[in-house]
Amino acid sequence: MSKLLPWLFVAALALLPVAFPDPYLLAVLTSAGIFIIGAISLNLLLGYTGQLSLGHVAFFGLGAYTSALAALGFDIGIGFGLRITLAPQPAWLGFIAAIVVAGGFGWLLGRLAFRVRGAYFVIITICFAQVLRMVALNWIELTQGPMALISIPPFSLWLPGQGVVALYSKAQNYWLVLAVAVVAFLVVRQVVESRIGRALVALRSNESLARSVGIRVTHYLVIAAVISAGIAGAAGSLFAHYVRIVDPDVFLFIYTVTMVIMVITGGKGTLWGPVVGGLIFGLIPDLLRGHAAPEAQWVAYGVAMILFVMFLPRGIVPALASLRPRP
Amino acid sequence: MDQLLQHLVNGTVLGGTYALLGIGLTLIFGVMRVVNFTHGELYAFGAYMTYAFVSLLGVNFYLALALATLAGVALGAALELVLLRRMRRADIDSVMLVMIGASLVLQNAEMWAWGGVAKLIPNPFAGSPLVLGPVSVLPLRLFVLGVSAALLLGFWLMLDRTRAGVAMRATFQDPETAALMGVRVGWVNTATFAIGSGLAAAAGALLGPVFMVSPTMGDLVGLKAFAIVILGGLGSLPGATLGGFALGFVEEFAGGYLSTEYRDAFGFLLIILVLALKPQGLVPAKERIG
Amino acid sequence: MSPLLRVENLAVHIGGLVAIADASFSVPEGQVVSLIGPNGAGKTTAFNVITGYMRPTAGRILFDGAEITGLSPDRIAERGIVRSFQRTSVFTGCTVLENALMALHRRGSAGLLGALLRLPSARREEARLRAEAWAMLEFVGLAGRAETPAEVLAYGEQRRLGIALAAIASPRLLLLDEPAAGLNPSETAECMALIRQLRDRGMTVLLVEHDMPMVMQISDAIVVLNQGRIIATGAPAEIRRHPEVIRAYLGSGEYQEAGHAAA
Amino acid sequence: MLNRRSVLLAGLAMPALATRGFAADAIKIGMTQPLTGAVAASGNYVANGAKIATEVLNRAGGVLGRPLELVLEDNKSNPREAVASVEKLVLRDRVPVLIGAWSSTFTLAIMPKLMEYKVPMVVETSSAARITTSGNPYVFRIAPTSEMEAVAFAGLLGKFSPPMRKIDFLSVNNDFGRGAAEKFAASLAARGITVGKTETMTPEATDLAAQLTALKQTDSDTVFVTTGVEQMTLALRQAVEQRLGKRIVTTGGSFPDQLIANPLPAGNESFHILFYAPWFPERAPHPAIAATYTAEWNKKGWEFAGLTEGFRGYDAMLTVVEAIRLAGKPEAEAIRAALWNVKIPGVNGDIAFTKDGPAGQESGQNRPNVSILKLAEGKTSLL
Repeated sequence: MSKLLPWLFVAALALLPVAFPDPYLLAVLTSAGIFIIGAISLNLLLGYTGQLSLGHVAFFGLGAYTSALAALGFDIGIGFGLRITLAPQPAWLGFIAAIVVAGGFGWLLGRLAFRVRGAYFVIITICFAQVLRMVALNWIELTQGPMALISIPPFSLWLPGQGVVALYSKAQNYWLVLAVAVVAFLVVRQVVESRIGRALVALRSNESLARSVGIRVTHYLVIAAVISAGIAGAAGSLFAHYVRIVDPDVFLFIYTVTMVIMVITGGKGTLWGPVVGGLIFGLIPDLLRGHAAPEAQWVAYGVAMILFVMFLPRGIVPALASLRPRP
Repeated sequence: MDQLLQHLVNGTVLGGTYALLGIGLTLIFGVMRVVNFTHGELYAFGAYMTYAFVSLLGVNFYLALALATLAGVALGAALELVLLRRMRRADIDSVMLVMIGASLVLQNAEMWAWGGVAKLIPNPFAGSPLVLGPVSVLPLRLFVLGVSAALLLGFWLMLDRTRAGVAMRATFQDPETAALMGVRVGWVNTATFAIGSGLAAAAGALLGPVFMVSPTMGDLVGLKAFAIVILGGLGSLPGATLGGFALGFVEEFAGGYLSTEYRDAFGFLLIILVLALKPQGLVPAKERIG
Repeated sequence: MSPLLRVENLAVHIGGLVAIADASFSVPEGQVVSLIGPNGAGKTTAFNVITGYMRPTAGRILFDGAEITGLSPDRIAERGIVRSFQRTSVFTGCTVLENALMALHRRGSAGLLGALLRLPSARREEARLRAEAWAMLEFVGLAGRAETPAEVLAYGEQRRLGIALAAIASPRLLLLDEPAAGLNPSETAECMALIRQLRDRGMTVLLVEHDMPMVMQISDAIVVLNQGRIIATGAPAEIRRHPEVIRAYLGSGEYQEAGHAAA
Repeated sequence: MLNRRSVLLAGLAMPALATRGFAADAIKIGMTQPLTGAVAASGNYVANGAKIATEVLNRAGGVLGRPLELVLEDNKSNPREAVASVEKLVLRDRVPVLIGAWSSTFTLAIMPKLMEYKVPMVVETSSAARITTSGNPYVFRIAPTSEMEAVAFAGLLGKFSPPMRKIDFLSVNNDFGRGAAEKFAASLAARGITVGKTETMTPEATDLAAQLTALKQTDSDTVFVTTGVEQMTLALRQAVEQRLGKRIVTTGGSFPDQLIANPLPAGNESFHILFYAPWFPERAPHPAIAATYTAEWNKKGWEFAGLTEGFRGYDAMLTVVEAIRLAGKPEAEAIRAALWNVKIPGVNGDIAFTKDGPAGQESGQNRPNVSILKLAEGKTSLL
């Protein structure tokens, strides 16, 4: 039964566009879904390795820019009269490129940042996202800077019998995001429930002891960072092709904070935490639209974050699980 | 050459206020192990209070600066008593999350209260710059530099000469031993956070009239304050002073001679470099033995 | 036969302090060797250096003839040296079984691909690790508490789990940091039995311990550190009569304990 | 499972029902503006302009015998939220026409959605050329492009004495700032003026000393400053501090009103390109309309300075409502077609659209008026 329940949940979500073809509902769920994927990836670092990475949006943004640039093509000079040129590529290729590039930067940041812990780690990750934002703002030849990359084509898929299809409709985008979210969830689950996941939890729980039993801490942290960054890059790619504009503000700290709030309220270090937290904080803004001043909404988020950390630090999912009577 | 001198003066003026920001942040980290994400908001708060006192209540400018600083002290004390005191046993990451929540609340409450339109604070200094050979500088900026220096000096004297300062230094070095020696660590924490907040508010009160006052003014400043303390080594007071001036000069000279676009990026790049090469900062805080 | 572990002219300076001035000793294979000395003598520092948590200022550490000085703790563990910890000895927030599985890390080899695709080899390995974990829990008498969170265990059980975690992957050299601290006499006796059994399974043991009766009963050899220097080495009977050892303990105010041991 | 879903749907549907019940007969007009965030000040001015236009029009009986309802959404100064706000306005509120979205970046972000949902939008502020040249037939811009502003300005060059010979630019690093620098440079170069250096600044920069020191070294006589009103104020004040010693002209239609209460020291003057100068409503192309707008605004007790930007919302609302009247029904396609026929007087001047962009896919572009305001010692005068 408990093995079936998640699949029933996915099936219900998949049938939603058929049962309720309300485009607004689908739009809201699609954009919430993209951030839920981001939260799922952040959870791997924040929840399972216990490293408070506050530059997570960097990978999301890298994925968005990579995917958008692959789809639009570019032609830049790299000095010494050399140029790099790329013709526009299909969206799925950009999607893979986004995962690879974001994962690569995850490796780089991991190598650099995991030499330090605690406050230093947090600040270095924040700075990492800031530097990328500055680059996105000022490398105008590549990124168009503040003018943003516009007219990004929608996602396209090769479907049997129909050839390459551009996903314009709400339902198609919704299904795409749902599918990627399910894959992201499964990837994280497989990792977490394996020897690698145990190593991650061990080093979160007691780093000295983990090292003493032969767990190569940095190695596993870097693996986690690469996977996490890759998934965030995939979310960024979906974002780029769904919203169809990418500008340097995609690197803003506030997006990281949004993902952090989702993970913390849902329950960090639990598989369902980011999904639950993501649904709550992905839907609330749209429910509140027009009912509360936007500043009041942000004040409420801030208060919620404080209250959760202080009074329900493990989040909603573990709290619910502990309410359920044990068999 | 003329340009060099002007950049030197600009960098010094900028560095003085950066140092003020950095000292407060590093003090709080050193004593309490708290990364204060509300630092930028307290800076904005100081500026808004100055605006409120000068423009709305018609208070004398100098008095308004003092009152704004005191308001920052009070807000800091309140934050410590309401939030941080309950989090004393929590891990550093949870405390950071709470402080991020608090900064969201503060910034948006400011936006709610004051609206998004930036405010200009009138000040008593005539607008014409003082000119000395090739260099020009506003009297207001010199005043800001002077007050920053005075505050820094006063802060050092407080640490060195007063009982509260001794208790603070003791807690800075080792909270457990300090508690055993009869230091009331709870109150030291409150005082520390209040003073650190007051310094941030003072920086805002001083720079508010130089620039303009807006709800988002704390964003970049908060990040820069992080840069400053990381440059100097988290928890190192001389390091924060040095880091403040270092960032001021780097920004001014990089902006003047290399690229104005990347001006703000240099600080962050510098941090990543420093952390990659010398993770404990330029002036490492004393290593603990134990 | 060369000893399993050899420490040569080790010196450790922390800041301006000299934690270990110049220490040389060795641990022969198959023995239980104890490292004793008054508080601040440098015992834990020696442990930290041998297991890679601290870098020595000078000197060499040889394990099975190969130099391991300055390697990281996980590399050292991979070579077969595992330690236990004084205070934080278990993985909190995880069950006893999970603790055991985590400690079995280096007995597995499944990588990312195996994890993502649940390859048959990875599944077989997982089953093998679980069997090993259960076997160890049976061995230390914690099988009945396998599903209990580690932090909920009684103190004595936690210490036993700590030793089990260090020993579970069958290291060649096991370093135990005060395993009996805070245990009552009957628990101490169990602890001693456990250490003997581990030695009989082929593990060499290096022990730091304050409980002198235990040290005297269990050790094949004893190394005495005082103020960063080795003042005596030898069998328990020799150490008991060593004048400098008695003086060191007398000077440090731990005479009672040493006297008790000598009695 | 069913329960969870129906609760979710109920939650989403309730507010929608509530708004529908509120004014069943009203014709809805959607507006997305930055009401919070970095550029909130201007966004609120424009929104206020649209609000008073709605009131004025409703007092006059609305349109097609039905009242007007302005549905205002915050885009939080951010392109992602701009898209979200449009999805909400079109999909939930079902507005047939939009006004927005202040910054060029937000407008550009929204434009694919206009094509997707086939809803026209009147663009009230954004100046980037790409907005009307990218082949989006749902875009109708009443704001001038930087190029139009530059061309109109070139016509007023004779009013400056001593005349301009060499110019520099200090621009905010975005479409707006860079676009203005490029177009003014081209337009003024054609008049024989030498173009010097361009310095840029990030939108959030407050200390402009490095840029100003660099500009001080050049031999030009005039610096064009293009940025939002707050940074403009900072630039003017810091120019005095760094003894820039050059004539300053600001572009883009914003006015640093705080310098009226807190003037720069004597001897410093600045020039500002405006699309509406509220000090002199009688000099506007249609004084009566400008006077009504100004009076209504002041009645609300809103900041006087906001009038310089609020007219954009006012004029956009007049434009949209005229199109609805011409269309005869509040339907998106009819309104889009009718927008081509709009020809009305507004606060800034006559509003009518000409075709811009690739054939068959043209966007609408209005030709606005500009005036130059001189500010010296807290006093304003029209040049």
